[in-house]
Amino acid sequence: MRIGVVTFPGSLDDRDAARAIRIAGGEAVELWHGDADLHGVDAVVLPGGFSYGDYLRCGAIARFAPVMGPLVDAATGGLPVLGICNGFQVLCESHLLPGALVRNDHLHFVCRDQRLRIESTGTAWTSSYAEGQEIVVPLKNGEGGYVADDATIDLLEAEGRVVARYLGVNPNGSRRDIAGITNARGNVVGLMPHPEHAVEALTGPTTDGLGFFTSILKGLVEA
Amino acid sequence: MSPLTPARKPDTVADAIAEPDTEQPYAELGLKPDEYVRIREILGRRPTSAELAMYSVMWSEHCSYKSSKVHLRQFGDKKPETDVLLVGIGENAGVVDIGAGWAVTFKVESHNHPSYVEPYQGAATGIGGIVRDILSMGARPVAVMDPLRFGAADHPDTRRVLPGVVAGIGGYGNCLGLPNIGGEVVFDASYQGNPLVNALCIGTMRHEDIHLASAKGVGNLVILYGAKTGGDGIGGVSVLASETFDEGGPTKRPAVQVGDPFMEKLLIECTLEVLHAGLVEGIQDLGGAGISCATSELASNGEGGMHVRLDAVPLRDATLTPEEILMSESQERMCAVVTPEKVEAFLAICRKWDVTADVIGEVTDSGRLVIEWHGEVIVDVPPRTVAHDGPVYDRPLARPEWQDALQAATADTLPRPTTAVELRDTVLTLVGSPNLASKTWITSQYDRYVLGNTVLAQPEDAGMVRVDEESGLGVAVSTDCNGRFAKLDPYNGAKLALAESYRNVAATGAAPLAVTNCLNFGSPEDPAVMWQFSQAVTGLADGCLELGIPVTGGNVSFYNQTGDVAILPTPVVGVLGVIDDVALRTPMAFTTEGDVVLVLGETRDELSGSEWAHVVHGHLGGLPPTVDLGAERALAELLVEASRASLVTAAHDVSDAGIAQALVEMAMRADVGARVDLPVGADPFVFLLSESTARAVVTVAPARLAELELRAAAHGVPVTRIGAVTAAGDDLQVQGAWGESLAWTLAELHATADATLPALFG
Amino acid sequence: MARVLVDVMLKPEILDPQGKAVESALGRLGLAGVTSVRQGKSFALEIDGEVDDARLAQIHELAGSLLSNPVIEDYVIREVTA
Amino acid sequence: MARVLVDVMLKPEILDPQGKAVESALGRLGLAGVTSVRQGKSFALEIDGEVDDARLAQIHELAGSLLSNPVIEDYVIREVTA
Ligand SMILES: Nc1ncnc2c1ncn2[C@@H]1O[C@H](COP(=O)(O)OP(=O)(O)O)[C@@H](O)[C@H]1O
Ligand SMILES: [Mg+2]
Repeated sequence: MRIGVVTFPGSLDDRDAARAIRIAGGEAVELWHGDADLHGVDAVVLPGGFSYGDYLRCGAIARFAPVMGPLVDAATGGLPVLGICNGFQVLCESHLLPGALVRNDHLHFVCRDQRLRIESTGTAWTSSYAEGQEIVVPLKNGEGGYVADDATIDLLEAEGRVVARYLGVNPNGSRRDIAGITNARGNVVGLMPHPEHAVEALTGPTTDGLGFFTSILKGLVEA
Repeated sequence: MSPLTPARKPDTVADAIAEPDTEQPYAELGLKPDEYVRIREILGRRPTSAELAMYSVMWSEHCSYKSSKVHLRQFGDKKPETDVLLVGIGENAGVVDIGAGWAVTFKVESHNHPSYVEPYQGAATGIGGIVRDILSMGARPVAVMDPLRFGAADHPDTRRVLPGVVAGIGGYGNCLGLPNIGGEVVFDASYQGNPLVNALCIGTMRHEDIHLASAKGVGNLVILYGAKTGGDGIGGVSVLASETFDEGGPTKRPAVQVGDPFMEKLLIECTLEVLHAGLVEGIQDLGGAGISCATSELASNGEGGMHVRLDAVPLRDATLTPEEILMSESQERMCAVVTPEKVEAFLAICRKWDVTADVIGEVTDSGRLVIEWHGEVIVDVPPRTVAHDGPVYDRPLARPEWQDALQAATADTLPRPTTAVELRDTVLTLVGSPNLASKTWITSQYDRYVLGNTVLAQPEDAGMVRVDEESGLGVAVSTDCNGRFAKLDPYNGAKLALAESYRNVAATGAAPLAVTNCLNFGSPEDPAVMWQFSQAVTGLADGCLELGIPVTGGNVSFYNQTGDVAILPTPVVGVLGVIDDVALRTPMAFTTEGDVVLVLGETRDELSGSEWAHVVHGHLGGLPPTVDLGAERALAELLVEASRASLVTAAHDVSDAGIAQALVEMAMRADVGARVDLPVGADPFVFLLSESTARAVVTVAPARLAELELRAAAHGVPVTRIGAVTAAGDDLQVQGAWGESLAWTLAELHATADATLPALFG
Repeated sequence: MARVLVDVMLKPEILDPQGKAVESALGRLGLAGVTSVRQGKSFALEIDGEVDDARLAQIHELAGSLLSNPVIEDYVIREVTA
Repeated sequence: MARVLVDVMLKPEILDPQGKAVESALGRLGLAGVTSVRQGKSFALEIDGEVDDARLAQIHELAGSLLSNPVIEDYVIREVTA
């Protein structure tokens, strides 16, 4: 199974996403922002980082990168896409996911081991978790507050499209403790915390994050 | 703007010959009259204003080390027998062999004065500068650390400086994608008008990837790449770091340098790609003194000559004069020497990364650094005289007359707790005091996970990163300095800083290998400060010789004082250790109920200069704890051996606030309690709060206790069994304090330790 | 040589933590009666040649997509000077 | 009920990484001839009662200290409306 990892100028967790894919048993394929070609990958991860320095707005400039053209089309057509942190911001800026991510309510960058509840196992990236499963993965962001109008959020809740919720502290002021969401089809997932940093006992707080990558691989095999 | 004539027509070498008597603003540029005279002697004429600009920044204290050179020599003279040093002092950073073909480079630098003027940008560009130093050795930067010192925690100006500095370090380092794996946060009134912002970076590379800053090969081209040159920070670091602040704050306010971490990230990836493609003969970062430094250092380290067309330098501000271009400290710039046939490939890679790059000159063997400005020669100098043959001062030193009185006023007479209740409250007071309280409010603003190789990070004794993902080979680094000890006795204070850093690295299971340092002191023009400096350098050099680990590089920061009041002498020492398999690292947390808790090392009645004397009595006097580097070495060998054999389940070094604070931190780390029985005959207060050196607290499974005691005996390390780890959530109990027992709940320890910084800065 | 000023503001219904922080700081520093503070961004563009209707339309397009995120922000082109 | 608008801009000689990023993005997106972009902040203050000279002096004081960082930024009070 070939899973692409896009590198934008300023992407930082791209190597880590690739490592997580390999540990989960997949083949990681480097995709370059300036290359408008997905090279036939079976799924794509938009990694964390500060694309274009996150100047202006996080993800605002990356959204216009050449690779995003084919990516948006493919995602609309059902290609599984996981946006982590900066990747989540890119997905929102590209309107593949509703809402937006704004400055943390406390105005500080925050890096912490975050408890989450998996709210939906119906997506391409969460199928190997149990409904309601609690996990701990790193969270690190300065603009991670999820916002959208009430109608949008109610719809997300109603359709079970809230993928993960913060437990304990809400680290950034996200509305309704939302840590991740998915599109109607469940192939595109945006997540503020970093599962790719919880795949090895030695370097992560847990290995709870591995499930996102085993989910997609399992799904692709079955598909 | 700079006091330099912004004349349309530049001051050429021809002018300098034709008009020998032109008045020159050398004093405004920080040059002393005799230094100006020497420049005239070197050139046999007056310098052009461009030459004057170059000499003034390169001969500044920061760039020339004119006051420290004569002392720093000891690091070379007393270098221990070692085969780990691949590149020594004198390059941008030293390089150490960690085996299996891997090399590590690490270095700490100061950005103290810029961070006082503009905390966010000052600290941010401090990170940027040290990262480029590491990059210029050919290494991939893999982690940063930030030893910080501020004035009184509750002083209003600390509220201005600290949050800005922390946000700047995080803002730059996080955006760069470098994990922050440790540092220091120390509060002391002496830093009020002069906070210390030191930044350390670690880089890794294969042996064959090591590069040096030299312009080899006549006819090779000099390429300047990265950010465009602007008017920011003209003479910034060099001038700012080379003068004292008066009560009113900085006297000179050069345009502050603003960092662009995104550009630096591109610079890193672009630089590593051109290096690995074999396109580079020599490379140099642009830091203090900008183009003046890069061109003169590259030239004098290579064929000896260089011809530069300054008008080829891409500018952000077209109105800059040539003098300003030479002095500008615009960030995120690098300089590379490339053979003509490889230039196109080099530029192509820069285009891929969207990095501006221009050929600005070529290497010659003329022995001269010649700089043209639109066809006219404005600089023609022997590059060595700019880069290396600056003035050298053997400044007068004098042991301060107050030193004896200070050492006589020991802490022995201070009232000590005499009941279990008093002792319990004293420990709690210390746990919540700013220097010991949890630093999470600060460190949670730093990304410690990025790159996915962080094995240990704050609050562990040392940061540890995996270097080789296959073999698990890794390195650990710690930085330490107790400025109060250094004030009481600068010679032993420096040794104590080394000992603590060395012990912290060993506690994680890494074998100490090499040393870097950042020597933060007051004005070298004050004989008392110069005495402190020479004592500290001698102590550190002697200590490194005794421990058998070489100094690989470092940095000196003088003029850290307000008016004529100097900061505590602060020789920050960084020790790097290597561990064959990071899976064997030793963390600090209590984890397993039933594990035996042991103290390694000997506890004496040593409380002068201690955290207790400082926090409870506001007292500083006496002599610091005795240094016993032999004992430190034995302890370190035992700790490393224990980790190799997976013998201990936890280890934590004992320093500030002694065994009490060590136990508290080990319990709070994973919220697991312990029951401790004070050794019979031991004074409860001394046992818990003395700061005797060469000690650590470890835990071991009962089944392996005998083995540990055997190995300890073999190394001659005293072992004291003091208790056992209890269950998750249990209290920390201490029994046998004057017949009574005391306990702290984890909840109250957290409430006390975690509340302090948020209350002050949140 | 034209100059275009674009202001970007958070939509009124979107929470503005920075504005809130400034608001309370102003209060602490003794500025009485501040009932609300909103923080926005401004962009000053220097453009060669003149900004005709086509150019202006293009700038509107970009102000509404790149310079601002319509989900949370509104923009106005405050000023166009030749 | 008065409204005060304060604009904060980086000093001209100070590097503006954000503006630089926007500048190149605008270029990539086909807006020709952009020679420079500077990004600034704006603050919209709602204040009870009227802004007399004393009040205005106070606001100037705060604009020059809290709202802007005089070491790297300049401010202007663009508008005061009752
Ligand atoms: N305290 C010190 N101990 C050992 N080496 C030092 C010390 N201070 C400076 N050096 C060495 O002197 C050389 C020049 O220092 P520095 O000017 O800080 O380097 P750079 O110009 O790359 O920042 C470097 O090799 C540095 O390691
Ligand atoms: Mg250097």
